[in-house]
Amino acid sequence: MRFGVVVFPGSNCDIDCYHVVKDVMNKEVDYLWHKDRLEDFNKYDCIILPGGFSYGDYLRVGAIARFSPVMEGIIEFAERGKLVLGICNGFQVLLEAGLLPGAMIKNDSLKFRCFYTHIKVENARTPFTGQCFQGQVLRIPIAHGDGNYYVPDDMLKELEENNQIVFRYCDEEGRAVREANPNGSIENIAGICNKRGNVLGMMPHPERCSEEILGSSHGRLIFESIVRYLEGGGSVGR
Amino acid sequence: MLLARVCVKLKKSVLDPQGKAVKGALTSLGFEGVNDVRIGKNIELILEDSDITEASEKVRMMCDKLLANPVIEDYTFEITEVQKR
Amino acid sequence: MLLARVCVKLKKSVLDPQGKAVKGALTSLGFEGVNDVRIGKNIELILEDSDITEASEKVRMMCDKLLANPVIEDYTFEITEVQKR
Amino acid sequence: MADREAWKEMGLTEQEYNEIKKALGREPNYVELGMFGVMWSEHCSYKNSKPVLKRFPTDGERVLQGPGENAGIVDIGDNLAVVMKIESHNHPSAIEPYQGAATGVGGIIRDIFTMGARPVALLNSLRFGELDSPRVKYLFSGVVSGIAGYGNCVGIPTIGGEVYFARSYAGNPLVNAMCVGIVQHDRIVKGKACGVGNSVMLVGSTTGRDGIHGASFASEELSEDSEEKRPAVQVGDPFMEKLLLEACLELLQTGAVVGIQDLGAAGLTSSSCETAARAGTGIELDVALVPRREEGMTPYEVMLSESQERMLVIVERGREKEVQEIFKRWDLNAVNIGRVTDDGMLRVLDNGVKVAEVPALLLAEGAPVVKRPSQEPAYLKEANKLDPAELPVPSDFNDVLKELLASPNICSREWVYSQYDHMVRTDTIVLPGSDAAVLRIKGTGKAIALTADCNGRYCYLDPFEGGKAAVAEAARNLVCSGAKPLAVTDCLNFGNPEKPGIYWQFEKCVDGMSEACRALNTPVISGNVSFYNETKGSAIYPTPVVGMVGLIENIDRVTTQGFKNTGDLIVLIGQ
Ligand SMILES: Nc1ncnc2c1ncn2[C@@H]1O[C@H](COP(=O)(O)OP(=O)(O)O)[C@@H](O)[C@H]1O
Repeated sequence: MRFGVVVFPGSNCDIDCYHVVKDVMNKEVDYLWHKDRLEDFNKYDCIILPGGFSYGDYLRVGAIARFSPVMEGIIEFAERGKLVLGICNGFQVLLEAGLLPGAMIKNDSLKFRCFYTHIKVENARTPFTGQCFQGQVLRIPIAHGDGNYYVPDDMLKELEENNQIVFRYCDEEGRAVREANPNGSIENIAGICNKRGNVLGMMPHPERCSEEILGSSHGRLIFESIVRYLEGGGSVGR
Repeated sequence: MLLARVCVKLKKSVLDPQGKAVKGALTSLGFEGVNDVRIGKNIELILEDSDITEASEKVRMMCDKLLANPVIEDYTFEITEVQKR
Repeated sequence: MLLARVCVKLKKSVLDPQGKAVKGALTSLGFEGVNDVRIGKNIELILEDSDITEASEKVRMMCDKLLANPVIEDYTFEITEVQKR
Repeated sequence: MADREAWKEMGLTEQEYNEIKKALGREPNYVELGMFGVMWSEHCSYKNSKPVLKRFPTDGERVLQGPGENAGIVDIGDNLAVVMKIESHNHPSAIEPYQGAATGVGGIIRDIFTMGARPVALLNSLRFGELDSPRVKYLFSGVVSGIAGYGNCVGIPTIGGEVYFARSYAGNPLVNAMCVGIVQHDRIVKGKACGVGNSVMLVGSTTGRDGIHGASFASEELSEDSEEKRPAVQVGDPFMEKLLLEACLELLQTGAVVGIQDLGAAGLTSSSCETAARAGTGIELDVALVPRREEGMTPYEVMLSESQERMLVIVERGREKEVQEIFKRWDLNAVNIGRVTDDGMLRVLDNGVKVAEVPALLLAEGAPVVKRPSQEPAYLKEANKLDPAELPVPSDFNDVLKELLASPNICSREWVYSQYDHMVRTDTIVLPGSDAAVLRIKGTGKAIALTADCNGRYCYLDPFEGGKAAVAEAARNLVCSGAKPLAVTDCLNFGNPEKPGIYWQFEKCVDGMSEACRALNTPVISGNVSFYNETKGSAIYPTPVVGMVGLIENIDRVTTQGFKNTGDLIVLIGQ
């Protein structure tokens, strides 16, 4: 089992994702340089697009990174049903690349916000959430200035119908109330997957809470889900 | 040389948190009768081209590919001739 | 109703990291002859006013006070009449 | 040839001008005068403060690098060391809070990776007027978002700091930024231009007209016409900084680098003369080779530009290509602009034509030290008349407590630190909100604790005791987190040193801090002085900010604020 962590110019959670995969999950992992074209697909089972400020987040978050040479391969990789996880800026890149529907705009507070939030697992049957139970509340931090997720109404309906909303911001009890929404996201959405379920984008940072010493290890459930899924031969449980 | 001025705006259906904040700030500064504020981007490109029609095609492609995100944004642009600078 | 379109730009001598990044991106996307890119803001205000001269005065004050940062930015604006919307 | 009295325009005194003439044996030309103007300003030369700073204890068994380099270094065992430095960006932030604060953060980060260290944490210490004025609110929110905008983008967690509000800072806010890095002992690099014939390369951003004379600007009081005189505002590009940081750390692995220094205040002038002076060599460079952002720049402008995100790298002759290759991979400029010489001169050419030639040592360290008169200020007696015993006893202590908790100087700082990414790099094991932030050091069982503290009001009422208290408070914050305090970096913010009362405050604060540092065995390993923090003749509270690092040998012994279990004993320690 081998992971890849993409390094865009301006990525800064690349080392954190690498650390969790290697030192916490004890799995093989490589950095994937943005200028390289990804040719040897078969080597990887899951590719992570990490957080950070790719290309300074200039123009629009994720907009420039989406054209990196490495992305062509990643799009193909995703089309083949392999696992792609975008965290924070990685999620934004997936949106710009069209691998996930919708777009990100500025937080409604207009401020960068960094703190622990609660999110509720809305779909525990994806490769990324198999180790969670439906409705489970995870304590997991966010750190972003542009996490206000938007989709037009018709696309939102489609997301709901296809069970593509994977996480919603919620309070400690799991209620997706307005006060628990840290950025103004439509319907409190914190993470979504594609129709097929092999591409996940999420704003909160599981790699920042995968070790007890950091204050929460709920993020580890995401990585454990991936590992179990891959160990099980990579069939989506739905 | 040509100067292309691209205006990128959030679509009407998309809430504009920045515009809302600016509207609030203007009102609290005492400006009355501000009905709506929308904030967009203004991108100026200096192009080495000389043919406006060709350049228009090029700028349209730039917008579609990179400068605007069609899910949330609309764009308009105009192209004028400028002195070399 | 009046529509004021305010263009806020970085002063010429001020570094524009965004513009620089976009220029690089356009070039690596294969667009040739892009000499310079500068990114500014485009602010649209819907005003309840009807007198353009008065409104100009007001918009100028808004720019000076809030919309532009005189230390690093310049602005221009134009005002047109619009249908109530 | 210089215009008559051009030296005045450059902020030099007549005496300084005469010294320059004597040392050179001729009239300096305009470019040379400009270089002396910035290098001999207080900001670069410390001419007003040097003798007093000597009073700090700077040695200790763990000190690997004391003051004098870009940052100080203290050993934490396991072949690892902590590199740290704090610096002010007060004046630029008063003019343009967002960019002023952002470029302050950028500058201090470069000071850390210049030493070969990986920056792992940022802190800041902020002072503003009271929050009832719109201008102060604008400054406060602009500074906080500037710090956030830069640090978050570079990917270094901002894990601590302090904010206070008091009238005296209304026209002159304080923005002190601190950066901490980790380095292996054998990977430490210095800002020295060693080895005659080695290449001098300029890497990173292009050069524009920004911030020309910024250093001299920082050495003056803010006045009504500051807005007019102010240099073109420097805009930070944190994305560029992130690339520069990674490229430089990668470059330093190759061993091709002899010395490296960032271009801060006084840009190319300071970096070239300082690296040469430290090594006892000279540098010859050609400004025509410097990549520019604007057309028609003169040699004077290129030498004095304070464009951000640039570094000067001294490279072993013959290995320039390696440097270029690494920088190309990161899409950055790296150009050869000159070489190290043996004649001790900083020689500036413009397309091969000599436009300036002065001894590097004279420029870097020759500023005549000024001994300022010092006298206890008159306000002290008046201010200390108050006898707390005579204050009326409040009728309702609950009300008083509520009022205290609601005060902007005591209430939660979450509004500030929630805008900073304080978790990136996944080492922050005690988040902001506690006494000190704690960072684990992956691969060891250790952690470091960090804090920045100062109480300007105490220093105003009694500079000696206030200076002591700042050090003691920092140490207490570390100890409460389970750490043993190791070393101090300090940022001394004061008013106009030409006033005897201010100079007295300065001396007393330093004496108090020194005494506390000796008692606690926490030597001062780096620091910064910011004078002329005055508006319309009225000075800020003396504010000597103390940044301190402590070591936690066993990561399981980290302690946090807050009661843990019902039934636990509560003990009050101390007098
Ligand atoms: N400017 C700032 N930047 C980052 N963190 C800050 C800042 N100001 C305060 N903090 C954090 O907020 C918490 C409370 O600060 P403060 O009231 O100064 O604490 P204390 O009185 O215990 O020193 C600390 O964790 C501190 O690091």
